Amino acid sequence: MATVKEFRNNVRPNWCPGCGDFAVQAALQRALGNLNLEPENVAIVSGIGCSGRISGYVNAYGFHGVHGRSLPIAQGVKLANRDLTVIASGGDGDGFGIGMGHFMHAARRNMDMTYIVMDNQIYGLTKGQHSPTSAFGFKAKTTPAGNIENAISPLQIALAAGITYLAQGFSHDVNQLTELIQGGIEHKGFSLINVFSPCVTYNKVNTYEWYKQHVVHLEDFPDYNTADRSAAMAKVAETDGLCTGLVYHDDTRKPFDQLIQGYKPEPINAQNLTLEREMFDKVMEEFA
Amino acid sequence: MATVKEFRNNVRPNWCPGCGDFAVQAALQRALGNLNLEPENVAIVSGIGCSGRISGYVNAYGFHGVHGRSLPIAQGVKLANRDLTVIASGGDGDGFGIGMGHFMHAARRNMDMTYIVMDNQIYGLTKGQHSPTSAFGFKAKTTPAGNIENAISPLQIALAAGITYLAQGFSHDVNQLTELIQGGIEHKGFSLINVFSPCVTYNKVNTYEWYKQHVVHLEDFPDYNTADRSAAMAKVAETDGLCTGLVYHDDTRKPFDQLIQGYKPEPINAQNLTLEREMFDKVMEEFA
Amino acid sequence: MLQELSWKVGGQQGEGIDSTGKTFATSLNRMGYYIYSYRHFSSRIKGGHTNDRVRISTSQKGASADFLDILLAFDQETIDFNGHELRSGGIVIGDAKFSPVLPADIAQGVRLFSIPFTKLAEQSGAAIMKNMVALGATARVMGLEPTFCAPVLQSMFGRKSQKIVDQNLGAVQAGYDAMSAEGGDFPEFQLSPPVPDKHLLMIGNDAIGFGALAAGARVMPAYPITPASDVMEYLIKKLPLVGGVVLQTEDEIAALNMTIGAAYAGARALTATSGPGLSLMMEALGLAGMTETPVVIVDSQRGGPSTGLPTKHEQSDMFAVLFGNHGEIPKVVLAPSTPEECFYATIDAFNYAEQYQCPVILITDLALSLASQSVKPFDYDAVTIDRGRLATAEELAQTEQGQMFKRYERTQNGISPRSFPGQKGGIHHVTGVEHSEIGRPDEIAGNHTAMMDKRLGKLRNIELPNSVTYTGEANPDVLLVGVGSSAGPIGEAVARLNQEGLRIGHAHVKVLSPFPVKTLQSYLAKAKQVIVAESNGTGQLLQLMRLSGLMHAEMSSFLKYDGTPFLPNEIAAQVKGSMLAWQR
Amino acid sequence: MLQELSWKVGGQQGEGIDSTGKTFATSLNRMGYYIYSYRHFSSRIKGGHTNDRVRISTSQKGASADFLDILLAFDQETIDFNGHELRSGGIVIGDAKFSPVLPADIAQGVRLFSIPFTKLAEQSGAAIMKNMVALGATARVMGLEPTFCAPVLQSMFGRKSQKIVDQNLGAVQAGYDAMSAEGGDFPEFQLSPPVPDKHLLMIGNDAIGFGALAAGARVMPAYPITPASDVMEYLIKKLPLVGGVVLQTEDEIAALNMTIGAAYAGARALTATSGPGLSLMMEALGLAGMTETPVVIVDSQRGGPSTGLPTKHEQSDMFAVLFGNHGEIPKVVLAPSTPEECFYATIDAFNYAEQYQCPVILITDLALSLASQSVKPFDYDAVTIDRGRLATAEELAQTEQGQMFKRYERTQNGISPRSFPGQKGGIHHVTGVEHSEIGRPDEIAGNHTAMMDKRLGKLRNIELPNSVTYTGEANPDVLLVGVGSSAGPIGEAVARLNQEGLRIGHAHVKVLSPFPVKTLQSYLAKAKQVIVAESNGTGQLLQLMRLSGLMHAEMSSFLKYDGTPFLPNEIAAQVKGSMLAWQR
Ligand SMILES: Cc1ncc(C[n+]2csc(CCOP(=O)(O)OP(=O)(O)O)c2C)c(N)n1
Ligand SMILES: Cc1ncc(C[n+]2csc(CCOP(=O)(O)OP(=O)(O)O)c2C)c(N)n1
Ligand code: SF4
Ligand code: SF4
Ligand SMILES: [Mg+2]
Ligand SMILES: [Mg+2]
Repeated sequence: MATVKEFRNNVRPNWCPGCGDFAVQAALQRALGNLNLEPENVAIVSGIGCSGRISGYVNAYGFHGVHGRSLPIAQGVKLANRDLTVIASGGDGDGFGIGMGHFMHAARRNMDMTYIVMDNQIYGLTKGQHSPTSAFGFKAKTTPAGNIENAISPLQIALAAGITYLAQGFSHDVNQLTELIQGGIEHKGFSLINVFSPCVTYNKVNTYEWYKQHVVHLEDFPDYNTADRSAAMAKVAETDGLCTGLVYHDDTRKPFDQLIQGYKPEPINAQNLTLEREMFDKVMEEFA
Repeated sequence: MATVKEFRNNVRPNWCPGCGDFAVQAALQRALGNLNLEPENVAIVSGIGCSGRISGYVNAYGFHGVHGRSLPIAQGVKLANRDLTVIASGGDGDGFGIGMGHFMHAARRNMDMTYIVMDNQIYGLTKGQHSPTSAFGFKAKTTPAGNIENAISPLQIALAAGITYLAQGFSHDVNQLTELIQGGIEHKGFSLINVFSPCVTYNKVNTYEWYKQHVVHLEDFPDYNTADRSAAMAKVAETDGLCTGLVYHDDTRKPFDQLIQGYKPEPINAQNLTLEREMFDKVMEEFA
Repeated sequence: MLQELSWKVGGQQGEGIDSTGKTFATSLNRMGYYIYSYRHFSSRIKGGHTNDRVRISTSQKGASADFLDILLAFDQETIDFNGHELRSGGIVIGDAKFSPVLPADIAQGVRLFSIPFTKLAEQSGAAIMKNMVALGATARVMGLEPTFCAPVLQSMFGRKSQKIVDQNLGAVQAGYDAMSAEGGDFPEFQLSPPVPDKHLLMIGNDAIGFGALAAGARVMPAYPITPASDVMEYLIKKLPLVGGVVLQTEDEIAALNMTIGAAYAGARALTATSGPGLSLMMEALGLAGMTETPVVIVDSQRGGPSTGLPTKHEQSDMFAVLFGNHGEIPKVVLAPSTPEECFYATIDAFNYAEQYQCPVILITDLALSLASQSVKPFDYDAVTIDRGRLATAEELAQTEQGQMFKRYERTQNGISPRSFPGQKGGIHHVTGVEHSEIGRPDEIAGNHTAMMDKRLGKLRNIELPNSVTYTGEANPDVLLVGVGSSAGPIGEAVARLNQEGLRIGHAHVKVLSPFPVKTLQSYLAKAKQVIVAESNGTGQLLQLMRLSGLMHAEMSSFLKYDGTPFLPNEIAAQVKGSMLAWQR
Repeated sequence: MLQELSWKVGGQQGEGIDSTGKTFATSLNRMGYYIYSYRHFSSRIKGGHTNDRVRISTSQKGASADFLDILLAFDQETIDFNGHELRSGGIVIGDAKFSPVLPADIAQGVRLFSIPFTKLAEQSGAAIMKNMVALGATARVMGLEPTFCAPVLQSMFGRKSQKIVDQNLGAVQAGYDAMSAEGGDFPEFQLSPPVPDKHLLMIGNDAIGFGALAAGARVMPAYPITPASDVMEYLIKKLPLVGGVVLQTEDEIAALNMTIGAAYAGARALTATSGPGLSLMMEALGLAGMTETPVVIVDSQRGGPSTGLPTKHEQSDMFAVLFGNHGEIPKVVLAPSTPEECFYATIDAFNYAEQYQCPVILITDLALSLASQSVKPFDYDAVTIDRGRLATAEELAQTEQGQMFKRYERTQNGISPRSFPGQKGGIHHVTGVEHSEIGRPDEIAGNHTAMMDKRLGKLRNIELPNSVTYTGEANPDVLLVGVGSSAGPIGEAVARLNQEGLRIGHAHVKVLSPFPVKTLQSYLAKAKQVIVAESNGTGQLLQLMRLSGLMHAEMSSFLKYDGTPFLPNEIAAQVKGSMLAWQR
């Protein structure tokens, strides 16, 4: 059985020292190890950004796609081989900026996969422009006078899109993050783990310290019911999106991949591709 | 002063007889007339779909763009000339399918414009495929065994995106619809009016009758507070999105166009474009 | 007796014009006639003129006829719009309901018959059966039995209720009788009996769908768009039968990226689109090229630019397909010209995609995608599946613990072994960034050059089989060059001209990339004059020839871009005209 | 005394290499020297080798030098990576901290100096000032005053605090002194005094931003991407000063569509992107063409395909720019080759966009966009704003009540009057669907042909002024053809070769569409041999020439696609080699 070690490779991440993404990588590797998955049965699809490099840093099948499109690629992978554990990941710009449409649709489509967003409220790789999660008033390269757009709340939009597993982590707490990712992978359906993953180079506002001061832990609310969608909505609004832990979980819905008409338990990529002569003739006859 | 008449032109819409979009057109024309706007000061930008044809049926500046992009175009128009009344419109596929990302970002950006979606829960112009608002189980050309994706709730995602004016109408009730559109235009910021606009040709489930039976009127809840976002969220969830009327209204936030750094009251397109020699020299000197 | 006859039915969209044409064409196809049927329609659902033009022939034809023999009209607009297409001596049969009249610009000797389609239909049970009445009238004119369409009606409505079948047949009979009552026979409209030969009737898009099924395609993410949607709509009925899936995505960007994901993970996957969707796919197309992922993209061309003329014919996306993505990738672009070729080219497409590990685009045009044509039954034994260079179990087993698989190994021919997620020993990285043999980003100058050469080299100096077909004179005075659906009208014009004693050749390009330079060169070298006929405004095929170094002192474009396909006599006239001009 | 000197500083990304190079280059530019400075960097934020190569010269140069004279190294990697570029007799100055050594492959006579950059910096106040120490050492070698960079440091830090300025100057002095302590002078590194001439130092992207400001641009929706982001980042500082706005959109699709909306509504609007964004803009590009909306798009090319080499030089998007959108539209594509040309071409771009009412793409490459170069001050009086054919007040007043304005009137030259929302009498419809003169959808066959001719005709048979620049021999044995930033290295090679007595010409293409066929033809006709030099793997410029009918019996490609721009001696060597090959 594989352990966390098997998910490590020999590549030294090219993230800046202190970047929050290191912790995300570690948590993902731990989660995969804890679940006793084999590296060859895991596919990690990522977008473009500092965060997007993660697919190259875990020993597993990795696909570093184009900016904002990790989810469509990941869904294609899952369609072709539903035996795989499919992880999609990338940054806040990648996922909630250019990739926003795909995210909303992936959430409602509910394929069985896990999406990890490294949310640093900035565009890191392109050197510090504001992102869709940058707060109103935030100063970045592209908002020298302060951001005049309102930030997207990843948790709110995920709930509104009908997500079935929603969690939020923080790079400072790898243990919690590992658990949340693990839960997402175990969940049969689409899961989002949004991670506060500070960009130490370009975001001088939303630092580790800042998050530590602002974040509340959902575990601190013993009455909080993660199966109650309205409660989740309310809690997210109440905490201004700054809560970590499992936000919502609906395990009553079947994932897309099991609802497909003509669903066969064997994955598509394992099928014999030859069309039987009998069927060929039958289909052809329909045109006569 | 212009009245509804000035907003009519001599084009016979090519919608199918009975299509819900006729009522939307009528309501829009009435709203524009009621507001005493001049046709030349109104720009209607639309997407592609049966619904998208609306920009050609109202006597005003009309821009029929490409599929799913009415909002970016409309925002460009507003940026260039903030004196215009800008209306964007299109179908559910146009706005919440291919255009989803733009919608979410336009809502949070909060430019002063009005977006009208003719939601028939189907792709009309391409002859009856399911749309993002088609219900789970709905049978369409592309879902012969029933839709296995969960429908998008336009109201929920709009609220989650931070919209400042949200309403829902129904083609059967032109008076209410007129009022809602009028309210949207008067609102200083981004407004969405989602309209149940039945496709009589391809959607045999969500018919006028069906909506009549399922829709509840928010006016019937005298305690309903349209300024309370959580209440709106709850009401939308409670009515399964099938409520009409004004859902939410926040008039405390300034629209994007007024927050722009260096904002001048005169619209951009009216400015003298010549760069003064003095400024030219100063800017050039920065490179010395 | 005629060897062919040309018939058209017209009316308002939503009135059942399509199904009238389809019933008519299918019935005659089953009798053994060859059909070519082309629909005129517009971008609205109900209302607006539509028509279906059906050519019935005793031999295979790939184009509409130059003239009409019979026009069935459900409204006056149909006569006004289409009357000028009637040959002298042709006939119009109109619904008495609208009191049809012949317009001034009609050919000599055209006769008008006013038959109460609607009234007779009502008497037969329902007004919507007016189409059947009209078919009955047609049968009478052509000397067909009034039951000629019975088998088709039986299969259409039989499962619903026998009563409907009978009512429809009654309506056909009523039309037949009414036409009889007009008196006289119509010997000039009698068709020779068909050669008893079985053929299928299908549109190019059906053939592509069927081809994909036969090729083992299993995943099709796509977004609806005219005129490509049929491929998706066909496969959504078929793929579930073999455990596959069609997914309607949120847009075309998702469609191609999802196709890439599925192909990467080992499925044969395709998507289909038209101009606007193609434009949106450019970034993902580059990704497929860079990551060497074998995807198949069907691009069915319609009128452009932008939304353009969504329901009209054009061939103006060839350059976009060939050159639209930023940066340089190898790609195969197949351009079949008949439904039959669509079927086999689709199978080739999947094989080439996996053999060359690159995107394959199957480009069609609206006429090819949507015209109904009689085709020979397909050959089951000709269907082969070649998945290309897959990593063997032994190779995978050789990968050492902690090492990555060389998915992008630089081999002699540039083609590297593929492994799929799920395979032990096959782990590698994939990225749109320039990368090393194991797929890791690698920006070193030498690596980029080497990898560019590896990828581009896969298709360099290669000519795929059957890249050009040639007919007509071997050393022609005029060589016609075409692509796509124009094979029909050009072929017919060339045959006719050669029969007239002119020396004309016809080279039809079936592969746009890798472009068959050598073969075309050999044909060009033998021709005195070259005319490149295409349906666009800038002469893309001719430009492509020039770009590839193909020159000819007397080479010109014959362009048509009014939204309709070439007719054989338009081609013939152009050839004659330019021969004159040239001889002068 | 030298007429030029080539210097490089290298280290890890994030260590301040950029600012070292910038301080150095700006200081020398202010002294009157001409600078060409090119950065090597990679797609990561901190770590990874980076360097800045600065050429200082007494006359204007548009390329990096063939060899290095001085290499400043902050780590051993810098020496290992770049050492081979040093000419014999060159010197390396390394930080003593890492105990620098010379590698084996170094040129003869290269000397190494180990100076304690970090230690001296710490003594001066902070380790980050090691760059200043290094600059001081450089000054000593080149015979510059240790205060040579004082004015620049003053403007950089002066507003923050005088103490920082003084500390930095102290560090420079310390480096200077340490180098002095090594003993001896360096007469072979002394530069001739500069011609006292004022020039600006800027990158191409700055010039584009400034050009847009001067041209009256007011709206810029854009999405960040290397190497185009600077244009947006520049204008975000400037446009608010004139009442304009830069908006960072959610993606490139929104960016161009928003640009279209703003241009339609009367603003001068632009966006800027690079390959991946360009691919995403194809659909909107077609819309701009179809709706005749004057937008300006800056495309700064980087290494492709796909994400490719985001920080490396390439010229592989020309075909995508020219042919990437589906369907056929007119477009102007300007290809400046220096920052100066970037400035004026940007102004032209806005004028052409409104004169021809079509999208204008300003295409640059990474070297042009990002290399810092000394340029002549721009001429205020050369800036003109021509908004093209706008509807006059009288014309608008003539529109009758209830009538629409003929925005797409079919005129002789295809250019129609524009009206803007807000103008009474100007109401019309705009659509990407084929349309009538008032902009209503119109599918009639004849209309499409006429409207295609109207649009495409606007640029047919037109050659824009200064589409090609020519230097060198008028009847050359070898004609070099290039595009974009290669004007520098090609020009230099040609000048050198002509001085050697060879007969070489240089035609540089400045407009890719409408392509200057006639002018190029005239140059081709006079040349014995033609070499088209470009930075891509397939020879797009050469293909474009062939496609346009430009043929030459001895025409070949010289391609470089390793991510770095041409050096003058590479061009010269290629020319000599092919002259030999040809003469054989
Ligand atoms: C189509 C396209 N547009 C733009 C870019 C440039 N780009 C690369 S990463 C990035 C944004 C990165 O931000 P985010 O997704 O938040 O990731 P981070 O670097 O912060 O982890 C952008 C705009 C691109 N690669 N592709
Ligand atoms: C990029 C692109 N993809 C696909 C299409 C084809 N298309 C036209 S309208 C439409 C969907 C229409 O549905 P909706 O937006 O709900 O409008 P409706 O017709 O129902 O009013 C599609 C897919 C297109 N025009 N452009
Ligand atoms: S720039 Fe920011 S996000 Fe990118 S690696 Fe550095 S710290 Fe991380
Ligand atoms: S198809 Fe449906 S949406 Fe389109 S016009 Fe007809 S009724 Fe309206
Ligand atoms: Mg980020
Ligand atoms: Mg719809």
